[in-house]
Amino acid sequence: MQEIQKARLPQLWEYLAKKAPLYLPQQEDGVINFAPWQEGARVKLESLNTVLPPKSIVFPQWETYLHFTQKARELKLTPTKEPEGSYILFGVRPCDVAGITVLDRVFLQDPVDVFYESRRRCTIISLACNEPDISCFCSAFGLEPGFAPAADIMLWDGDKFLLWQSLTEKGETLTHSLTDLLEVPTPAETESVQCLRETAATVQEQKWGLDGVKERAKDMFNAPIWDSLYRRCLGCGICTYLCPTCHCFDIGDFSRGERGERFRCWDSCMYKDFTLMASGENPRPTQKERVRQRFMHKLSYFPAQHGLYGCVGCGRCVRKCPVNIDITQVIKEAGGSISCA
Amino acid sequence: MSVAAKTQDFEPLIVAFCCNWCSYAGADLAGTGRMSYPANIRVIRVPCSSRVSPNFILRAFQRGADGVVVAGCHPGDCHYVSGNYHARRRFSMLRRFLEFVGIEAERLEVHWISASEGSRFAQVMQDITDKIRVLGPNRKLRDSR
Amino acid sequence: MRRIGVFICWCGTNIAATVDIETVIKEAREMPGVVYAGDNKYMCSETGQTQIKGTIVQQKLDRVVIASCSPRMHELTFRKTAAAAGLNPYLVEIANVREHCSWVHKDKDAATVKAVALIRTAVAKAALDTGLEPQEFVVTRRALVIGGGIAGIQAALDIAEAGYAVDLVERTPSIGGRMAQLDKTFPTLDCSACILTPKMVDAAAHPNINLLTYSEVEEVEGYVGNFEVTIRQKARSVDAAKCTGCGLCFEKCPSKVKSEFDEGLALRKAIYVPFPQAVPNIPVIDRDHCRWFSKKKCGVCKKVCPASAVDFEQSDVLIKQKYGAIVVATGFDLIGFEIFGEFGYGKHPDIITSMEFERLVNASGPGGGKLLKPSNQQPPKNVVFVHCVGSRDKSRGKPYCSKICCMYTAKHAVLLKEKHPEAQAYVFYIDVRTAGKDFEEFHRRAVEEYAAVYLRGLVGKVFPSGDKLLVNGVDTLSNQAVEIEADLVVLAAALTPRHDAEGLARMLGIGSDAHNFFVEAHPKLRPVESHTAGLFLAGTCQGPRDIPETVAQAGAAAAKAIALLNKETLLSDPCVSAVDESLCTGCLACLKVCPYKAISDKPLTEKVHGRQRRRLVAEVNKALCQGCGACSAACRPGAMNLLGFSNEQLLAEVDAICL
Amino acid sequence: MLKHPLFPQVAVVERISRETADIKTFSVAALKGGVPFNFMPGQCAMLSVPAVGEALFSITSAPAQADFLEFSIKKTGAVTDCLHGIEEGCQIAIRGPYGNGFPVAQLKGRDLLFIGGGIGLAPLRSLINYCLVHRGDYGNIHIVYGARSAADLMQRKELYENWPASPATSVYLTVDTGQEGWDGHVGFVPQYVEELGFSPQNSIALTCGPPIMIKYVLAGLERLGFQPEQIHTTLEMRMKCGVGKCGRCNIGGKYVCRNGPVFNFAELKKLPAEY
Amino acid sequence: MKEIMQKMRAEAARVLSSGEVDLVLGWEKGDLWWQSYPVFIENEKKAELLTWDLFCVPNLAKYLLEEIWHKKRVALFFKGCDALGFNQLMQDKRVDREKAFIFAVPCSGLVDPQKVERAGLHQGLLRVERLGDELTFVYKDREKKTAAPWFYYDKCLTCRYPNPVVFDFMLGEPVPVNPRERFTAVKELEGQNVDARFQYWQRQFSRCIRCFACRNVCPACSCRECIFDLTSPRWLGKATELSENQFYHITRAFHMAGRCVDCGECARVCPVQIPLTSLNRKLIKDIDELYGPYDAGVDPQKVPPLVTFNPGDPAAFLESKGV
Repeated sequence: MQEIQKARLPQLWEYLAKKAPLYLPQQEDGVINFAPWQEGARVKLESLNTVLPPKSIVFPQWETYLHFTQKARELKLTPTKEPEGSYILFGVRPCDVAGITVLDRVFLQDPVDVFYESRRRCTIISLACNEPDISCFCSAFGLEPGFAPAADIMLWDGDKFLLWQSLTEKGETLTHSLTDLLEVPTPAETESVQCLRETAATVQEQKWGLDGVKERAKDMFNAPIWDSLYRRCLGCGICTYLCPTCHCFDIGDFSRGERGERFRCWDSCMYKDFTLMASGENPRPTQKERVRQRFMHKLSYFPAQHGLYGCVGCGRCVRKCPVNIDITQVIKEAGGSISCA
Repeated sequence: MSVAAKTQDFEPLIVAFCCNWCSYAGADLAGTGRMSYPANIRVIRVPCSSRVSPNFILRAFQRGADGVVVAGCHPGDCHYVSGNYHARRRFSMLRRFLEFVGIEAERLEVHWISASEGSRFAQVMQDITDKIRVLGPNRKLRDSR
Repeated sequence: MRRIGVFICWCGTNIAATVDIETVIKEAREMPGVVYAGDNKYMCSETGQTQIKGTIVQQKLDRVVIASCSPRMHELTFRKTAAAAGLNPYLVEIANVREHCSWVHKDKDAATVKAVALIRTAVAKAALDTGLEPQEFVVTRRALVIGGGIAGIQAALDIAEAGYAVDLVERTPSIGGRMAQLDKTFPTLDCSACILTPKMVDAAAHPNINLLTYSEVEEVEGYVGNFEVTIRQKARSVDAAKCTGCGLCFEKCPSKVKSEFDEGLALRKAIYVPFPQAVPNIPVIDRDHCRWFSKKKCGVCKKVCPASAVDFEQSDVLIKQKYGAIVVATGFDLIGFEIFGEFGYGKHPDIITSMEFERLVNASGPGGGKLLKPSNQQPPKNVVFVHCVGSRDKSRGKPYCSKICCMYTAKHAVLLKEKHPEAQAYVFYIDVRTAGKDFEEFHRRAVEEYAAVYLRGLVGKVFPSGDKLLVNGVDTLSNQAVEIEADLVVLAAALTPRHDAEGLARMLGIGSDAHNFFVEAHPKLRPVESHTAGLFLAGTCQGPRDIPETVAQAGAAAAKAIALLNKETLLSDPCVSAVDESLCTGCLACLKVCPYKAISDKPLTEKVHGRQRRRLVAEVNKALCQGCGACSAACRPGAMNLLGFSNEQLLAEVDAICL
Repeated sequence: MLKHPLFPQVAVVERISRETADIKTFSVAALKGGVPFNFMPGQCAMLSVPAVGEALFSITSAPAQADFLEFSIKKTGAVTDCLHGIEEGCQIAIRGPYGNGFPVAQLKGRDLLFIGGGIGLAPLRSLINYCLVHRGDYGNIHIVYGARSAADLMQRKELYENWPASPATSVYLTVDTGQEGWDGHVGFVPQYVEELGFSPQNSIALTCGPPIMIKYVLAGLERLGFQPEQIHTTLEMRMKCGVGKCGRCNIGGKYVCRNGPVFNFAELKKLPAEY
Repeated sequence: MKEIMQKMRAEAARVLSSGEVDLVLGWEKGDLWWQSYPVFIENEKKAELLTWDLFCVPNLAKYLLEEIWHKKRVALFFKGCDALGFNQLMQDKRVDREKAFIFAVPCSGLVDPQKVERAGLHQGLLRVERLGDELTFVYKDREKKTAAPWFYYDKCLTCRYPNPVVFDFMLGEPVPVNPRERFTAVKELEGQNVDARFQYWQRQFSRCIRCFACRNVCPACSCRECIFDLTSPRWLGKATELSENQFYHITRAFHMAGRCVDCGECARVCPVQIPLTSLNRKLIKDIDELYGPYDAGVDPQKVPPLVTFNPGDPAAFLESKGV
């Protein structure tokens, strides 16, 4: 365990940014998102969740993966160079780290998405939550607001300093290179981590019990909740695009004359043309099927395929849905128990 | 540095939407009269200035046009009675709006050129080319791909 | 993938001197969908067209791009060529590499690059061309002529002679129009009525002509070949079938009203025929001035009518009729004098318009054509004529020349001398314009034989002095102020369209210029057609002109109408808007911008998740649509699409031209 | 450089033959000749025309055909429109194979009943020809195929010549509406299947066609005594990325591209009714 | 507000039980303090779900597109801004006035949860109440009072039509109309030079993730198929490249020209806070300047300014501004 004085953070960032591109939460026009650090960056570590999850870095909204040239009858395909993976994500909240592990299940399963794999070589420095928001519910999925096991380095906010713990070899190597900046905390400070973790877990107001939700959710396909929940849905993509685990994509071509490129871009199961087939048929013809798909996917289908929930309880969709469609209501419907702290 | 940086040897690409009955005919007359104007101007024929949707103009900018001209009949002379009156409103608004989002107004020009104004067609096109040359390439609306 | 053929024309050296044809061919071969690129010295020549036709067949071309002169020149030619080879003519696109390229650029490299770009654009458009089929529709073989003056009468007679039914609509109770008001005509001095009345009678008697006097057009719908017109036949209050035209009714009628026909210089009765030679010779009751209608008293006419033709109960009749063609011949008004205070019109009875002069000098006019001063019924001695009152006057009147004033004023000077040999004519003029057969000779006669004094200059003021009128003017030739003590001042007023011409233009959907004269489709080549197919123009409603010109134009308009009516069916231009009903939201923004009333709404019933849903969509009348595309641009979701200039095509053109 | 799973290879369209008014069959070979990749019947490939897009199709040729892959493609959208427009010799992009294909091992020793409608013959054809190559491994083969009209029947040479000529193989054709010159059976495929009355004994039915046909075929087969486990179909049109990532083809917890596209109806019945 | 809420519930129950309508659209309270969302009530017994509080911001009018055509009649509640949106739908011929039974709810402003959060008042917050111009933030063990306008949505502060312009039945008394200047931000941008403006908008548009919430919430966006979703022609690519985002926002704003009712919902729902209001208001301001004042949504019978003309219109594109 080490620590860094908050006053020295700019120094740290400058140092890290020299080693590799450094992404951390920054504010622009009142919006906090992960962005590459540069001199004078308005870093906002204290805010809980960025608007967009760090998914947007490991799985960017759109990326070109091949270029083509089509002349007369001839076609040439050139792969795009795979993306740089040696960057650092700093200040990722535990739920978002968990979100990335969910994405891993999809993109690292066979056949491996090499672009994703490359981007995943990044170093993730997670910052524990001291005081989760009312709309956070990561603990529902067995996650802990004060700890991100899948991170390379874990940080805890000790007011004037950040406590620093490397969790992986990669984290350890990086930590070693920072001896000038890191200090050894006092035993009391080291001990405070446990306290911070516990407090954070207690502060999360709603205590969830998700026993059997996975199983019950499976039988929810014909549940009455879908008949009412979808009616107010606007069919926008906020919930899916802001979700740290949503990974649906589309493939598109862009061309200018004989040259062009093929890209992959985020898509949303909330959009009415998401499953529209060329024949004009649509297996999910109304918003009801789409809303159901989204929640069933998080709570039943994804667990069925990959063994873990497709939701990490970050609360983004709860906070940003223009009409307050709230996944916790669905969880309750599926038998999730809830009690207030 | 301005976003629209000047480049040396910059040859602007200017797309001109010309209505068939007045401005396209005016361009024809400029041709018949061998009135020279820069080859940077490329004309797309439309039946009427009212056929031109702002989408086409934006698309032209996206795909690399440095300037766009919409040319129609003089007010009152529209072959289709009132098309250019609608165009007048549409492009008055669009030009101001583009300027509002930071696009130099000079990049979108609207002119009334009649079938008999061949020399005016040539002159207007010359002027626009000169202006765009000074402004430099359009980088603001251009698709980077 | 298409099979597009690109044909590049050298146009002799017109294109080939500035555009490197070889490079262009090479580049064209590489363009998407192009399977053939070739050239010809003159693509429009017999050999060029043969080459095109042959290649279409050999190469199985499904689209053709011709790089040549302007499509305004030869698009039709090449469409016919393609059609001859079995290709739908609308699968042909023209790249204008002459007018828009080789003729306007000097640098060969730049011109070649541009030519390639223009061809690439045409290829991109052609790839998205769809074969279009003109729609065939039946022509209603009946014509409508609006306006019963000489233009309308002539047009009606010509059309009727060709064997087609004509409805001749006239607003006043009689046909005849302005010409009926005139005394003599220049430069021959033959009697206007003498040459007009036979034509009026002919028109009335012609089996193919149906006179609708005292009637007005109220609504026009439809399109070329199938106009649907509503005509209001105002209540005449006299049963035309019974009336014998004996005239007893208006002899006995006690109400007197200023006669419109006599320009207010004489009185008529409340029941009247406007003038003795009126056609039809059937009186009409002016209900505004009739005692029966205002006070429910009198009824003398009804009592005296031997044929019991007077019918107070008659009401307006709305006639709905379909026509294939319409000739508009609504004539002219004189400019209002309110703003020309210096001439004192209206302040003294001896200051009159040229039209009033015509009535005063006319044997059937007030005073039996003795030409006496309205104020005291004395013969005038000095008569001042003023040219260009309101004409050629940008600031207060009209910028244009009214064209006929110079000649009729000369005529008036002559007529004055004929009636009163002792009288003296003074003519203030700006220029004397006598372009016309025998016009200059006639003018010279007025000056030389009839001793009219022509003063080049403007009249500054006319004001009464005793029983005379003092006319102050300037003679710019001698640069002297002139004062003339006149007995009569005649103002040659500017011609204007009828006061309600603008409304009619809107109703018909034809253009009118800044002065509300109707606009011809082309000032040189289509002078009697309007922009709207099937609507033709005749006479002074289109601009000032004299009688022979009017008659000639009426004949020309009639010929155009006949040519149209002669067809059993018409083909519509297939480049019209089409609605994608699946995209159409039914907001009808398209309807609001359509200048031709070609768009209407239509209910649609469809099944949505097992339930019937009714919704509105736009519908295009293909015959009314002229293909301007305003609706396509106004349609947010892109449901409205102009065939031949579709969204897809324009987008492809933009993409291609920007490469 | 590592290969992106969505990266296709260039292939040549060697031959195009017209089957019906809106169906063409394309023979697609690798640039250097031969099949672009090996596959099993029922597997699919993603074809694409650059600048237009990708679309997924069943491979209709059998693995024994080593010179090229065949695809029978019906004109339905932007990509298929474009494919119908290309000419022999044109290059396109292809990636695959995707999906698991038919359970050929499980079919061994069974009587096979193929029931196809319209373009639905395409995936079945691959398996039919596979079985005919390995004729000894299978019992009787019955092929019931129907289309809207005689002109809409695809692969006519095989329907009329090749298949009936194979031992213990019978082909039954039907058209929805009869017309001049058609002396065969008239009527919808599901009814014809019932009329023919196949025995479920040691049989496996494999069906593909429009959803409405499948629905009635299923009902008909159940009436004939077939168990849901004995009936297989393919849902390949639901696939998008083909590699289990794009999140589009799932039916409940199953991904068509990973778990399918061939399912038997016992499996499908366990899934939500979203197919 | 409570009083109006009681009336809402009573009226909803009344019109449902009388059979006048077969659906009532209103708002329901969620679990969390800021959650007040649209609810669909088809049974009078459910009328008790209805709420009216400081968070009833979603406009209910657009739901009519999906709901009204297969219903006998639908009752719904409108704030001032909602009513304007309804009229825009009327003008676009998307809803049938006769089939809507409209309850007007005069509105003096609603609370923006983000402002509450920014002020740090959100932790542990249970609910927010209003008395006159004062808000009370209620926590488990304490209360905090503050002036209401501080926490109102910006769009509420500039609201010019707080009292619905179309309704069948009014709940409560009309509230005073006292809008702040709405063109301040537009004017400020107009005052900058063209490159500064570009950089400003570039920053905003770059953030766009194309979630289409702005479009989907907009009462003037009622196309059956949006031009941006069409695949042929493909106007808008799916890549969120800057120029594509520019195309999206410029085109969308332009489609709104003369049709935007300035309800501010687009800006409210934007997850990345693109100031969409400024785009729409620029167009509103220009229309007012060039063609005379026009407030979309006030009178659905009026012809919108961009589908009509006046022969004497100015040719504003001839003005050449120094940049």
